[in-house]
Amino acid sequence: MKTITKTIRSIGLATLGAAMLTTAAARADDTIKVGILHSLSGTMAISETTLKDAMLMLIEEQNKKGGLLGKQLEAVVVDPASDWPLFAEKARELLDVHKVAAVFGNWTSVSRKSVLPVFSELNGILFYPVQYEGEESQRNVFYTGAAPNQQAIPAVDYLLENEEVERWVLAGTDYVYPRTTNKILEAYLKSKGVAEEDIMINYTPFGHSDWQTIVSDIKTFGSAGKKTAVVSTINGDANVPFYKELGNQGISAEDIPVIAFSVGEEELAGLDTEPLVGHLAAWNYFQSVESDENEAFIETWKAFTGDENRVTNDPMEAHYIGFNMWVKAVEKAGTTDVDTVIDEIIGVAVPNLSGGYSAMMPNHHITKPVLIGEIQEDGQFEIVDETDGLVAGDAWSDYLPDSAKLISDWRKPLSCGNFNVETATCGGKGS
Amino acid sequence: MISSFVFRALDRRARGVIAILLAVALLVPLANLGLPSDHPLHVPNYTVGLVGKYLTYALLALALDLVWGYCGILSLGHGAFFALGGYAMGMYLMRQIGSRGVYGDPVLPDFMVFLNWQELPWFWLGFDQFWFAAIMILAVPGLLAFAFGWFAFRSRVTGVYLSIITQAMTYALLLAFFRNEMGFGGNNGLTDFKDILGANIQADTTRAALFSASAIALALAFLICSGIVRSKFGMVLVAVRDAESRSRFFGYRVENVKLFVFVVSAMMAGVAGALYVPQVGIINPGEFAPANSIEIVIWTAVGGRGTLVGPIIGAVLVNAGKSVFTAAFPEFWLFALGALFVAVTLFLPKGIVGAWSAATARLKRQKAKPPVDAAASPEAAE
Amino acid sequence: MHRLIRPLTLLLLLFAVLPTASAQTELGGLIDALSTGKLKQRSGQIEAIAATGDARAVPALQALREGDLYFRKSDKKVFITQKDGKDFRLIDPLSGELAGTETKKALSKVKTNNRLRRQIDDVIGALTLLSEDPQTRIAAAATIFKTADPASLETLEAAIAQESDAEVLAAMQRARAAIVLKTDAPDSDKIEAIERLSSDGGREALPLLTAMAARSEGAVAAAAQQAVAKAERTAALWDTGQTIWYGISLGSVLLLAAIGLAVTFGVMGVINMAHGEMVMLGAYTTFVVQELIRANMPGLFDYSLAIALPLAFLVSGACGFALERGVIRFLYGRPLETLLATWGVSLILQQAIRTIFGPTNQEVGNPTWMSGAYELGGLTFTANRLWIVVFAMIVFSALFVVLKKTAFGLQMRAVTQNRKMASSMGIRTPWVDALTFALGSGIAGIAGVALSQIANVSPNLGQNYIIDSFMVVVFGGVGNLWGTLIGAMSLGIANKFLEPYAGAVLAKILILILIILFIQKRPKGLFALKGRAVEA
Amino acid sequence: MTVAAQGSLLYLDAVSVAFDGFKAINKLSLVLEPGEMRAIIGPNGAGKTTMMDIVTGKTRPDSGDVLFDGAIDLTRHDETTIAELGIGRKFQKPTVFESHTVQHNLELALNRPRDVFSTLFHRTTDEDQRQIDEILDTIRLTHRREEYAANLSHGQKQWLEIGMLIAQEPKLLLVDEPVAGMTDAETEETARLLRDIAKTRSVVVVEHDMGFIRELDVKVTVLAEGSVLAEGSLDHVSADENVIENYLGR
Repeated sequence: MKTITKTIRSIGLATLGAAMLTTAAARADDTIKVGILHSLSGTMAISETTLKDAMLMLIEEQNKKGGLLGKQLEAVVVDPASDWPLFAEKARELLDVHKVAAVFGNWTSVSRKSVLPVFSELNGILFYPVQYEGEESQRNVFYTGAAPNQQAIPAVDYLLENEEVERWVLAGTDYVYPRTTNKILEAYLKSKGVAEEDIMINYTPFGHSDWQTIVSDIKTFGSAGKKTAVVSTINGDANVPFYKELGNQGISAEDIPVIAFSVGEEELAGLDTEPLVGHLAAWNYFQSVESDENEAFIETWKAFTGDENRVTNDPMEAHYIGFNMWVKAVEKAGTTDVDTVIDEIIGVAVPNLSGGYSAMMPNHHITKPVLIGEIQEDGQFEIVDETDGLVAGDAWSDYLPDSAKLISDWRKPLSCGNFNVETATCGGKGS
Repeated sequence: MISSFVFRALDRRARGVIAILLAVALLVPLANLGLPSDHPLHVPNYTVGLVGKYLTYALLALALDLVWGYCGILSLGHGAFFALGGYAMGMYLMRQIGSRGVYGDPVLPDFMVFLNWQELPWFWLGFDQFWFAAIMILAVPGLLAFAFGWFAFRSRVTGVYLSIITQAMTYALLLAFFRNEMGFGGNNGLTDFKDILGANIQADTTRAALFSASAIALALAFLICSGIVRSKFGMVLVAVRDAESRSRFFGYRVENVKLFVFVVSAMMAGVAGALYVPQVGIINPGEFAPANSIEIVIWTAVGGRGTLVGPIIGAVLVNAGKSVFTAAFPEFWLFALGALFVAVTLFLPKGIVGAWSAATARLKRQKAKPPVDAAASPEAAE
Repeated sequence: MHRLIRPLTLLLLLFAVLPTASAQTELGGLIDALSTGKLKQRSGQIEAIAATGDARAVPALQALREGDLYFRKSDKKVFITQKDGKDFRLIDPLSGELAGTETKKALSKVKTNNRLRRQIDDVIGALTLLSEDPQTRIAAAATIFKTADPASLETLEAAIAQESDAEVLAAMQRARAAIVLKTDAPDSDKIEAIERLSSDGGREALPLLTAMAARSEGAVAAAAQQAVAKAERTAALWDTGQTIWYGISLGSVLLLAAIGLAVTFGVMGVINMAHGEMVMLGAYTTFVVQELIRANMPGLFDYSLAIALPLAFLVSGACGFALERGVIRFLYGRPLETLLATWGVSLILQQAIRTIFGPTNQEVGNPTWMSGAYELGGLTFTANRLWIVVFAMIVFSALFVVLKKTAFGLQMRAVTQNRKMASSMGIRTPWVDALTFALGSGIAGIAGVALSQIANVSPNLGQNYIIDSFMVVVFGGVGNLWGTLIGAMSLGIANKFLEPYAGAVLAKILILILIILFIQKRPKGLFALKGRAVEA
Repeated sequence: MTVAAQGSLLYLDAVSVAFDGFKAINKLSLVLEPGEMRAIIGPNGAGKTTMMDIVTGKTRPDSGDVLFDGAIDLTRHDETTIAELGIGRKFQKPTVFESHTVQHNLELALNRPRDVFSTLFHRTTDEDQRQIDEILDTIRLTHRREEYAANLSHGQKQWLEIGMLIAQEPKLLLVDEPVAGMTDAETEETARLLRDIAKTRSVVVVEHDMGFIRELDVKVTVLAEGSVLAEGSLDHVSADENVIENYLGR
């Protein structure tokens, strides 16, 4: 119904000729547009479609509360179809044609890299909700997912302390996120006294489906008498056959636990979790978190999707936090003007779903608790460990020599994403 | 010799197409830069970027049409040549960043810095010079096409077998470029470009210039293709397409004929890729995906293969449709796209241009029936 | 609960302590203490419980291990729970008596983690060394072998002294040998232990021996080195066998994915880009069947695949039939164009599935007979891979019989070889075309049932297999079923032999290059038809 | 090289080829003099077409010598080189370039440099045109010169192909069943045309049509099961016991 009215209205507008411009301006004025840039087809649809739905829900909820600055929010959904250059095109369309006030979107690093120049050129705002490799801080982007220090390092700490792991398999899909994360972890583990020969690093292609050899290698590697664990940065579709092979080759969590950074409730929904009980994941949010906010959120989500079995996951929470931060910043600023919002949002704190508050840091990353969860038979996670306080996202890892000397602070007067503390210069200006 | 080649290339239709392209190359940037943004004829930046991208796709489709439409080589790996040209350009653009990268390393691109590369790999040398990159844009796809074609055509790999191994080629390259050890930025590819030939890549004027360059390159490629297909060599191409062994028995060295167009076409695809990269701002291994190459085939088929104009129309139309539908019906556009491909193959086997020619021909009641469809002859079907 | 009674009694015997009233309250208190403190303190709590030596703690520990131990929020009392609809039945951990029912909200779980589970296993495991069931004793010995904790040596030796079953004894001796290596026993004992491990320690003994060789000196080191060398030789041999098996198993997956294409593409010459989607439809059929079974007749779950097979064949077959009648029949003689139309169809099918089922992976479970693994010497055969290999062979043979031995197969070959002639002989060629295509699609659907057991069931499933399928068919030689079989197997095995040296990514690239080069040598694939007829 | 080959145009000695065990050609020997026209007859599967495949480089023999001009070993060359050496071939099924006009078909066949760059920059000369006109006249297709070859009748395609062979100016012409599917009148015309052609070059004709063979009035070779059964004038071979048993009689 809504679209029909809209269509009729736009047809009417077109015929109005000269009056068109003023009317269009009036129309643009009575809503605030929010762009949603998530793949709805292609390989990434599997993960990103949920985030589109989550955003639609958040916007609907906000509108029920009376909208923002007295206006209704209007979602503009586009499909970049898991095609990275198309992400750039669609981002441009959202900013240039639809004039959206903010964009929520992207999943893969490469899609984010693809849209970065567009956001900086057209001065837009992007909220990026997925855990990533770090090594980036852009003026126009807010990173609401985890940086490596908000996921990988605490996960390894847990295994070191609680499981007394001595031997490590770092298994990942061959792309930048696992490469960087493993690089950081390798440096970190060595700093903790782990020997070179006790670390095995393995990379596989995207969508790798035949895990027989690798799982049996892991088994051999793990039979050396030292407690062994797998840190998995295996991405997307490859996880299902990986876990199935683990289960079939009889590797239980008690023998060789696997801790994953890309496996959440949504991914488990496609798996028979019985053989996987006890394997781990590190996130900043699990559906099983016990808090009032979370309960309400899950209830709204199930009502919104009309599906009792729909699960929630970490990137959804990231959008929840990001969206509320943006709303709060806009309210504080009294305008959706990009520059004002970018300045105002730093320091804004909103409730997260695990019962605390998350705040936007000057480096455009946020503070989050880190949770370690064990896979349960029902496809949920049981939280077995939690960092004592919130962890602030670190854009530049301290464990990589070249980035250790960089800091990021977008407050004036520094306003720099990669300030080199050694040379006291802002590295690549404008990046 | 050359002049006769050019003269023959410029038949009536070619003159029209080239004139339109050159007019577009001139007028669109003018309307973009010269007119105020509220002028009714103003072309917004967004459109310039979008159409500029379509033009590079059109060039790619044209390149494919030369080998498929005229010589019957159905390449399912043309995206590889496009991507290689794009990477050559991307490498130049990366080197132009210089010390403005996030780590401020004057030589190494960012992705090498955070993966602890100590020095620039040898195959990156020289790419700081535009002339060198320009040569590589032609040479790399050309050499790959030459090496691949040299073996494949000499061994008389034809038809489906050839199509499938071109697919294997692009798939292998896809996997190879995904590997971070290759030194091409892995999955993320090359991004964050700053300058091209000293001009800021995000400036409106640069974008307009790239747009013009794409249109002019397309016009030039059209001229070359037109010249080729209208020469006696062009007749040989069609002869090889329709009856390969017959042409052999007439003394034509089929493998050389194929090799020549294959290499020319690959170079054109490389140029298309090189123009595409600065306009979209990224090149990554996704461009090697077999699905992309199949899409090129589809643009060409939709427009009408073996017509030169057809692939241009097809590429622009399909991509414009994709741009509109992905925003208008994000959940359902694949149905529309899928249905379009089915419908075109069933109802317009010769594509839009073929159908148009047939219709006009019927109107004019020309005495000659159009020739039977190329693929229907047994050899092409082999 | 019953399986605990025996170790429980044994435990009583072993410690020969009768619980006193004070011990009872003490144990109850220790168990209730589990409701307090963080995970990090739990290890100490378990130790304290184990230290009481009170066997009645075993059910509670077992429940803790399985995640069935909860405490009531109101009074922090710990119970073993059983699910009762939405609520939980509470069972007193000591008496085993029912202690009422509570809602989930009123309870909180006593959390555990992998390390605690191992600790509990050790506590319970050491006790089960004297179990009456030989299998349990073997399992207990295996646990000790793995941890090789010198502290268990005494218990183990006591158990060895009583043991009469030869097989169990061997397992215990093996465990003892592993422990001896860690103690400061005399060299002669160690050498004896090394010899035992070397002769029947299997693959797991290798790291123990290697470590021994590194840290000891003199005769012990020499003996260990010798044993390591021997073990490595054996391991290398088994490894080769294992790699071949992996190759065969990968080859079977490729074969399954490609075999339908061998009909639609190989025999009919249709470049069917929607082939992968036919496989996907088969997988989704399996999913739907399993969902229905889960909802209505959970007892039939183990038969779900058998039920899904004919249905998947019908669904994909019907879809193929419709595709042939609706699209492909207009394109005969234009094989390269079928590529475009079927590509369009594949987009439509993917999006349709995405719209109906959603874009996420669907859960397809393994029936019990497809879970787990079998060991044969140094080889491991996982059940699902084993069945897939068997299944691929059955499908292949069935198709072979249909094509070569039935009237339909004869008609089909007649039509593909000479359409006009077949038609004039009274064969209804359009009908044969449609059925052939339906057959190829149906087989793809069947393959989908099998692939659902090892891969993702998502709208992208088909896309992941389509390129490999074409490679297999082309490599084997279009139109030759044997070629498809040999092609799939050789690509599978070659891939698995390359993988350890080159890594998974490079191995795949090398295979692709190999195919490209191979086609140069044999432009018509492995099994090409020769002679004049082909050129016609 | 064998002495016997000297002076001959085409020399086949003990040539054998097998496909998957089936012997298509079995120790075949045949000698053709310069300027000679030869008819080859034989039942289906006798190896006639395979023999042509061997001569034109399409099939490699398993054993035996195939010499052209007394010295050139044809088994070492591919189709293109053999065509350049001066051997033309007409297929059983008329094969012309269907999406080209009759005029262009002939232009493609003309004996001109055929490498990539020559063709790329080739301009149709008056000499080209004159030759094309002459051939069009010979094959009686002048009135259809602008027609697409696809639209020609079966017989016209046969003629066009023969015309293209003339344009190719070969020393040796191999003609496979040139009158299949032709009317009697057309057959007669074709026979006259071939006799004309044979005045300036050697021709090998494979045919089933006995009337046509008789009209050609040349030496006949009878093939059966891959070897020569008999050789001589048509009357001579017709009388041969073996031939009658294997081919003519039954």
